[in-house]
Amino acid sequence: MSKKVLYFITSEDITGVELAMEHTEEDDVTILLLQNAVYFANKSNKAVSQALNQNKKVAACEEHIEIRGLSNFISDKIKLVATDDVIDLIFENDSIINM
Amino acid sequence: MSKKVLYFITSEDITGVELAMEHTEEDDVTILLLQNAVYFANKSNKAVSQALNQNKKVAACEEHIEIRGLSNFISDKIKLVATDDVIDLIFENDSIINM
Amino acid sequence: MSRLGILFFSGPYQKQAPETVVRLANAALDKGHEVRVFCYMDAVNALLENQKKIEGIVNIEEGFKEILNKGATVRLCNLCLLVRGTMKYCLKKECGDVKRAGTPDLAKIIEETDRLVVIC
Amino acid sequence: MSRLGILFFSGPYQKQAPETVVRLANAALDKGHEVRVFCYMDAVNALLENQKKIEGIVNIEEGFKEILNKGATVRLCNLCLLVRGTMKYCLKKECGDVKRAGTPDLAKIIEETDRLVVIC
Amino acid sequence: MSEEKNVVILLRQPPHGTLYPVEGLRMTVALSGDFEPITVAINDGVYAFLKDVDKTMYSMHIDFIKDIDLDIYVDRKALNERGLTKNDLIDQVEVKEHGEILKMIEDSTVAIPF
Amino acid sequence: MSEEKNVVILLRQPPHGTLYPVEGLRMTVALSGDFEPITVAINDGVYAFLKDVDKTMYSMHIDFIKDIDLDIYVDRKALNERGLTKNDLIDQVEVKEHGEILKMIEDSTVAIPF
Repeated sequence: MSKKVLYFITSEDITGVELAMEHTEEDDVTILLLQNAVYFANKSNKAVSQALNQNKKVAACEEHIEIRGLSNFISDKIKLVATDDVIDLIFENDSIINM
Repeated sequence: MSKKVLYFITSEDITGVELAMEHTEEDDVTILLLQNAVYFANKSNKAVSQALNQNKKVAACEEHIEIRGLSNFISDKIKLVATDDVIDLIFENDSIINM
Repeated sequence: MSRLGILFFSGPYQKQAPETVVRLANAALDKGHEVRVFCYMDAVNALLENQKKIEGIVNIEEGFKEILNKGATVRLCNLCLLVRGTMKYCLKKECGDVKRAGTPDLAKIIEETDRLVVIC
Repeated sequence: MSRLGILFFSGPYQKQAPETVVRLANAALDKGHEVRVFCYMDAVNALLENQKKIEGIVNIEEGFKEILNKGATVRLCNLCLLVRGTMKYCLKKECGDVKRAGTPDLAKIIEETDRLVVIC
Repeated sequence: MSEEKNVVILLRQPPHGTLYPVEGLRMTVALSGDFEPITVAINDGVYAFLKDVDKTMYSMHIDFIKDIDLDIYVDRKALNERGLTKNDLIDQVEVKEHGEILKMIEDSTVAIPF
Repeated sequence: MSEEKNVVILLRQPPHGTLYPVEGLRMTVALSGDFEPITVAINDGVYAFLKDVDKTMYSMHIDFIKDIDLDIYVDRKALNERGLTKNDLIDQVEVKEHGEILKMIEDSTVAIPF
């Protein structure tokens, strides 16, 4: 029974990304970074780079990236999403793992 | 001009311990762990173990160790200090690096 | 139309959380969703009255008034208010559906909404 | 007799900091030292009145009343109170030398004390 | 809808430095009327269940949770990383392999971190 | 006594997730009447001075600090770890080698972390 799972990460705790990477391959997993968790989107972050290499879906709140001036420092593979899209992501997924 | 320096560490940020370890050998350095920083006193913590191996003075607030039930998990080389002793340590040192 | 539950823990002007709660709630309400917020721990103080407006800083009281005005419900952990001494100073019912509640009300929110997000 | 300055940032019942401030201040005062506390950011809310006593939880208001009673001075960042809307609800001068202050008062504390500790 | 929801309370912070773990356990208690929340301790959250830790603020929550037959699970990986073993913990919690902890989190529909 | 005190304001947290860095810079400003505080950015604190970061809440503090000829130093080690360079930062800060940053912290008599 595959389901869509959203890792909704708003804290500066890399555990959320790590848990998402260990999540069973059967499910369709998206990692969404908000607030200070968007710093994990920095290319130099190993956990997120590894997640991208494993073709995990990683998204980050565009507004939170922009106020932090990080646009030039993040991987192209990270999908930037507007606040509107965040709401859609929340409802599109079957379950939410908050971290 | 050697002086006595106290690293007064009250936050869960290992940086304070790292800075203390990099502090010039000329000064007389004490690392004092309080609040959640006392978890760094756990034998399994690499930074503090390394500091102890380098014969740095490491102290921890006894009361904060005890309420956390950590007494059996910390190194013998860490000096446990009562709140009273914390006050003395503060005044015995010439400068305080808070972290 | 779906229903969104939001839980958070932080007071205003310390962490970004209250601002994020307001932004997400606004976006969800604008899309026609229902929004129910539960304030736990310091978060209850995000609903205090008389938060002075300072240029350059997002005013959290105004943010919550806006989402209340758009129909969001906000529940404040009773015990959290009591211990903090701020029980009497929160936004009043004229501002919308904001009131004190017990922790079981979060259970109700989880039960009656489609998704719960937690803003740390 | 020496003089101890203490700076902290956290409100009550969220982090251990206010409790630690009270403990250290008590110990210093009992040893005959002078104690001056500066409350910055959320820490101003540690001095709110009417914090309900709950069994098993250290009451922060009482803690501060005790150290004020022993002669500690407590200064509250004005702007921090203003934005939080809690300006009017802090302990009154009957409790001791507690009052609102500007950030330059921390400079004064640093200048006039022998050591400053920061409780994160 | 409620019967479909698996609620997991994730304790990840140590006790005593913040009130988060206490409030997390209080939340488990509060949710137990409508759900069967599972409490899962990971990272520094495992320290909350040491035998010798001062539990004045939350022992009543642990007792309540056990009285109504709900489970508190502790991640063995987190214990190992901290040099702790099952014997260092109170009897009311159950140590599970990291894989099993992951499975519980995966199977949740609502995961609330404290 | 004041002339003997070297005050260092340590910025270690990123801007925007908390108000700490803003309040830290405000504190530098406040202390500048009585001391010559040095502002030192380490760890995620360096992110506060990216060219593109939204500085609405603290650009006035940076301007004030520079107007009265006080220095803001940034740890090169922290930049390197984050894949950043001097060119990514505003002109008002000076990048220093990690050893020099350590020396500033060592020479302080009061170090206040934000």
